[in-house]
Amino acid sequence: MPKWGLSMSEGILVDWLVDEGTEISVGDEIMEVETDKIASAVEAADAGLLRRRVGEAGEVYPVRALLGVLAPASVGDAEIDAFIEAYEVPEGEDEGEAEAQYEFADTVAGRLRYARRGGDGPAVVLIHGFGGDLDNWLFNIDALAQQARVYAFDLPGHGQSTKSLEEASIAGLAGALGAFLDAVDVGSAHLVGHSMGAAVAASFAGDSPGRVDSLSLISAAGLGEEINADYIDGFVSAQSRRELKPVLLHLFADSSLVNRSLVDDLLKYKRIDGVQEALQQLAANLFPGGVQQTVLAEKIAALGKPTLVVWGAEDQVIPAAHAHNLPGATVEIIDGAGHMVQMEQASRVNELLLGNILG
Amino acid sequence: MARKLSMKDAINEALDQEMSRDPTVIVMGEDIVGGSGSPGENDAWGGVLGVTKGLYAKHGDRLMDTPLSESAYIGAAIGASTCGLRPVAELMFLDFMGVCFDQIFNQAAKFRYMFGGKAETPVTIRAMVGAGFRAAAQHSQMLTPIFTHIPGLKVVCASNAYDAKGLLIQSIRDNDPVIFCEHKNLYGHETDVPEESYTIPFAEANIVREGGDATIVGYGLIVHRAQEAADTLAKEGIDCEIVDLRTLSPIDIDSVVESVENTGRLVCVDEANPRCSIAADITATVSQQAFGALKAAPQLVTAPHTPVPFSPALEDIYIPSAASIADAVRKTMAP
Amino acid sequence: MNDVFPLGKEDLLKAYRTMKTIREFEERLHVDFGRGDIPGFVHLYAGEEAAATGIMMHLNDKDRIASTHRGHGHCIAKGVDINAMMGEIYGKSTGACHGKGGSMHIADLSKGMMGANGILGAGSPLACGAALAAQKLGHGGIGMSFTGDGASNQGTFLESLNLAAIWNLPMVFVVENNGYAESTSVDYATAVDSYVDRAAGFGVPGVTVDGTDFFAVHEAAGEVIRRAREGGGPSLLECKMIRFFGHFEGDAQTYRAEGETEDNRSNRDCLKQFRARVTEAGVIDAGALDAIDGEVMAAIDNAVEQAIAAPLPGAADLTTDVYVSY
Amino acid sequence: MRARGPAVSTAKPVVGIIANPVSARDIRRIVAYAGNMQITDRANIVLRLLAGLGAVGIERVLVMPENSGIRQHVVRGLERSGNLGEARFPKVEYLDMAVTTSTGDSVAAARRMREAGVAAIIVLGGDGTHRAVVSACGDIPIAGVSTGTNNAFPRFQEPTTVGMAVGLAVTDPELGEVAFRGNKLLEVEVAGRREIALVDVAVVAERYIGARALWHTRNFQELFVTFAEAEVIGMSVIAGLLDPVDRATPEGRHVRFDNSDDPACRLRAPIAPGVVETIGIESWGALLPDTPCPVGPEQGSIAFDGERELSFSTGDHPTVTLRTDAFRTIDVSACMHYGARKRLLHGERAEHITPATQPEDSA
Repeated sequence: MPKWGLSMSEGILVDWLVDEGTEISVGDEIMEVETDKIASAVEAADAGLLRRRVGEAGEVYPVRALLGVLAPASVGDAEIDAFIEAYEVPEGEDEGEAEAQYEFADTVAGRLRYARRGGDGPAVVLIHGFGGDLDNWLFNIDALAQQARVYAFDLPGHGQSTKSLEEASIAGLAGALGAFLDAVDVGSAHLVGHSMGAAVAASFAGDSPGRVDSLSLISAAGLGEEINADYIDGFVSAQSRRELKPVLLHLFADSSLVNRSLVDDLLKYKRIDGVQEALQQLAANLFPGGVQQTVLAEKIAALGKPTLVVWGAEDQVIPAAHAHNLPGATVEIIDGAGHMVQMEQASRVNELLLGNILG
Repeated sequence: MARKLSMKDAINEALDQEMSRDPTVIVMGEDIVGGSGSPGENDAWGGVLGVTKGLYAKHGDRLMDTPLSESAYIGAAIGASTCGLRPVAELMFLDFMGVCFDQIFNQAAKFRYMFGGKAETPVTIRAMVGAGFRAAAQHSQMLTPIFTHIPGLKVVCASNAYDAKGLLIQSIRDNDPVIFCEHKNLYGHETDVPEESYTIPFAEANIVREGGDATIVGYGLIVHRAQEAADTLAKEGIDCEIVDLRTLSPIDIDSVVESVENTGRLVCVDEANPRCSIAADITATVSQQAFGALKAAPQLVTAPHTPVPFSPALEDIYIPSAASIADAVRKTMAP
Repeated sequence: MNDVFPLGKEDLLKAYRTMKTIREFEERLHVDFGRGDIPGFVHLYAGEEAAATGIMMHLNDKDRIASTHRGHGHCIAKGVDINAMMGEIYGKSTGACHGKGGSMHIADLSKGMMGANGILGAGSPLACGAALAAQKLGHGGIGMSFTGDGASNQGTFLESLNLAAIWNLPMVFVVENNGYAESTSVDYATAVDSYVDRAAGFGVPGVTVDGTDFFAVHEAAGEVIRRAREGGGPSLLECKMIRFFGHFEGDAQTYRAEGETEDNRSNRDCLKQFRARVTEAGVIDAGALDAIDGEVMAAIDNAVEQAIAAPLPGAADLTTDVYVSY
Repeated sequence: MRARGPAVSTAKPVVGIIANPVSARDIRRIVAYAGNMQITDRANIVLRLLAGLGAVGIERVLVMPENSGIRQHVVRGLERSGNLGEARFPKVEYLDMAVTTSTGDSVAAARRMREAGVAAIIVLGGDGTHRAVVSACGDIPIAGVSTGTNNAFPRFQEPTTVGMAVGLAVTDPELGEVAFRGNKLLEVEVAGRREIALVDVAVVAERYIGARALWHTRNFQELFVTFAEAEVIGMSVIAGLLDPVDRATPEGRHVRFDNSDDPACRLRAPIAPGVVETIGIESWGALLPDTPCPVGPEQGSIAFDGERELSFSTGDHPTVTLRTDAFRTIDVSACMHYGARKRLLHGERAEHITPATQPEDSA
């Protein structure tokens, strides 16, 4: 059972997508798994022959539980039975991890929550979008951490960071990004931004090019003027599950991903004192009347930094066409994904990100 | 930042944060400080079960121990609420309403209407409800239906710490009189609770479990019993949806109807006595609004029409059990 | 202020106008109710004007009073608009409460009138709440509750005396003792008919005054109110009153002694006494008082005409103003 | 024990009791922490008086009715005593009169008791109540039990003793001479109206009566007293502290006040319970009997025994006259000592006892 994100401790094996005896290659979707946060297909991390489906559909399994066995045809059934018999769910660092799941940094922009993963390798900072938080990266952070030192943080007004905004603008949030880098003592980093977070990354790069090693812009704001006003207004004004759920459907290509706990978590966030004000200020300043106020395409192009642009082909919030407004960037439009492409097509996105980061 | 908190501590935190945020919030009740005027420790109790413990140290005389004189101090809280304060009055056990009910249902509930919309009565009355505490007939009742019957009152009953904090803050900020019911057997129950202040709007039921076969509706302690029942039933292939009402007046009947339109089966669970209970009320309303969607007769699981008994042997069977809820669901599934 | 009276000429005229307005308001209701023009039932304050007026002369809009079922006099003395009152009593949408309260529930919080009350004794805890708010907010106001000799047997009244005493609330308990709890005599219904004694039992000082003597009430009330305002704590003011009419309109009053009402009207009429005092002392001439009489009568006539002409509430009003939000 | 008094008496003397329920209820409760003799205490005092009267053979007592609770409590007490088979109380009858709950009740009761031929009236109240009774009781002797606020006139004595003393005084024909004392009073005439005071008459500038009780010395003009003791409370103590005069001496005192900023003399006096005021004094002197003394100010109001009662204006010209031997009171102490000497309270066998020392016997 894979571990998606910091809070995942168990998951339901919804169903197998492959039969025993199938030859599997890396990236194949082999099973459907659902957590209290999200449901998604599990892609094979290794290639091989699926000899045994241990996990049963509909059952709940702890993270790292044995769900299936890959082995060459040469290995005998008895051996496999023995392996299954002997398998114990690794204790893992779960307890220790539970402590270390989130940290807080007191910065000039206020108290910011962040997660830090991985040891050596280049510094990577993940910046979520409007109304999001660092859990938007739950399918990415661990994968990137394999080869980099990854930071994901909540922007002011978001997640569990301070809810007060010094300045409700892209530049203001870019300032907070700088403050965060100072606080965690990161001189320069590879910036990965999603949606509004991409504009924040770009704006920061424009102001402090020296602190940015590369830019990865996902479903980015700041590359054109259009943005789905219905989504923004709907997200800001929604007061109940009934109002919020249809709005969130704009985020994914696969609407089944918008489950109850996703909606509930966002409602809980929106109901914290100060959040409503913060979102209203940002929406009013950044996208009044459904028009993006900060378009940075030229500015970014001028920087000449290694720049990756990733988009979900079915993005209903910011048109994928904006991907082409950035000359000189590597552009990847991914089918079967919407605005939250980094969640819907995680492994593909992770692959592209590592490509841009490691050069 | 979210962390595990018991319902008791969540309520304490809600009071603390609202008192810090709004100087007009005062808290009064019997022993809510504890030891006032006594030779020993002040803040000795912090409420009979320690819910308000420690607040006196932070907010001083904005917490007031009252004499055992419910009519006087509940009435005073109500009067003060029409004069610029936002009092939170603790009526230790809701059972004690008998000695101050006039102030609640003839005064607080009616001011706005009687005075042609000129009065606002932002008072919150906190009280413990529910059985299972071995507290016998006069300290264990679930009297919520008596209050939901009264126009002008709002009635809240949280099933967990997160809801308790958000609903209590909402109650204190609300400009109508609110009866905030705390199930004493849930005080120790822990959930993730944000450190920040937050509110949960009234009339929004919480779908604590989604399912397509049957809808179980309840509030307070019962919600946990329903979850046990749903787990059992899931193994039998029966997929239950559980609706936690959270607020009983106003009540989110739409969520219940929506759910029943989806499942076609309704089981209403209520720790109150059966006659004119919340369960009976919901059954009637759903039968009226979604009769066509019903695949089976709605089932009610309530306490019997008796006072709450003392003997643990009796009290344990007085409260609707997970088993009885599961049986009721099975009944609706029977062909 | 002059050396003859504790009040200046203007205040004396104001006091007379208030008492006269209450009297004529009630006398007019007595007639119109008898004619069947007014729905429900009304409890008239006629005969007791000196108490409400002598007390309320010392209050301002920050001071909150909780009244009784016999509240018209308190409303008028506290400054509630008589047109709005009359409209309310007639059940019209122009009423003080848009016709939803009626005679027994007239309120005007902007004037510090927390409401007449149909539940006897219920006002005492509410007024303690007003006093508590004044104490906590420090705005110098006071809370005042009115109870009759009957309602002063309610637990709420006694519990409130205790609460006001232990919290040293800026509170005044006014007991309007007119000798009858509805039809039952104080002598029968009250074990120890001294409300000063009751207050003393809680360590609350009390004073008994002749409630038909404006000057007696005014002086005693001024002192208890000053004390409450300045942190001197709660007091009780017992006014021995005369009720000209029955408990409610239509009450045959057979429980009264032979000629009691006639004697009250001719010998213990607070308005007559007031008029005699100020004119004999030569401070105010009868002409000025007669002029006020005329103006008051005109104002009452106007109030009734307005009330009769005013629209009734519509069906849509039935369900409004139950909650601030729901 | 059988008292001897009644044995020698052929007549069946009747005693009246006037218990004022509204004394000690004025504004001095509020401003001066004045005492608050509760209704139940007053009723118990009446019952103790009755016990004392009954013990010396009084069989019938007339009582003033009121509807402030004393009567209810007394009647309950008598009934309970009867149920317990006790025979300690005389027969109690309430006067048939209208109750107005004002001092008028005390006046009316005193008049009716005189008409009914009572031998004595026992008064419960303060100076004000005694004044009301004296204004109407004529030559009927009175005995006072203090339950008021300003009690310069009545002293507090155990009611049981007062009852016994009065009982003896009215049943033993020889006792009259030692028992009864003559008293001074002040007569005020203003515009043809006559009012009396037992202790003091105070003239103040303001002309409204208000809450009646005098509780501040603003606008004090003049004071007349029948007697002035230094240790009492009320107006008369002012004279008492300047130049005392006892109850027997046939003269009173007259004090003129000075409200200016620098009066001839300043005096600190306890004019009401808890109220000690500094008062400016212009002059003082003796007030001689039967000599009308004009009041100084042109207009103002007059307080009798501490209560503002009437106001006067230009042309009224009030005068104050001291009268001696104006009404009779019963000397409780003298009665009891007489009773002791005469062994009125001794049992049958007392005669045969020869005490170590014979009591002095003048009679």
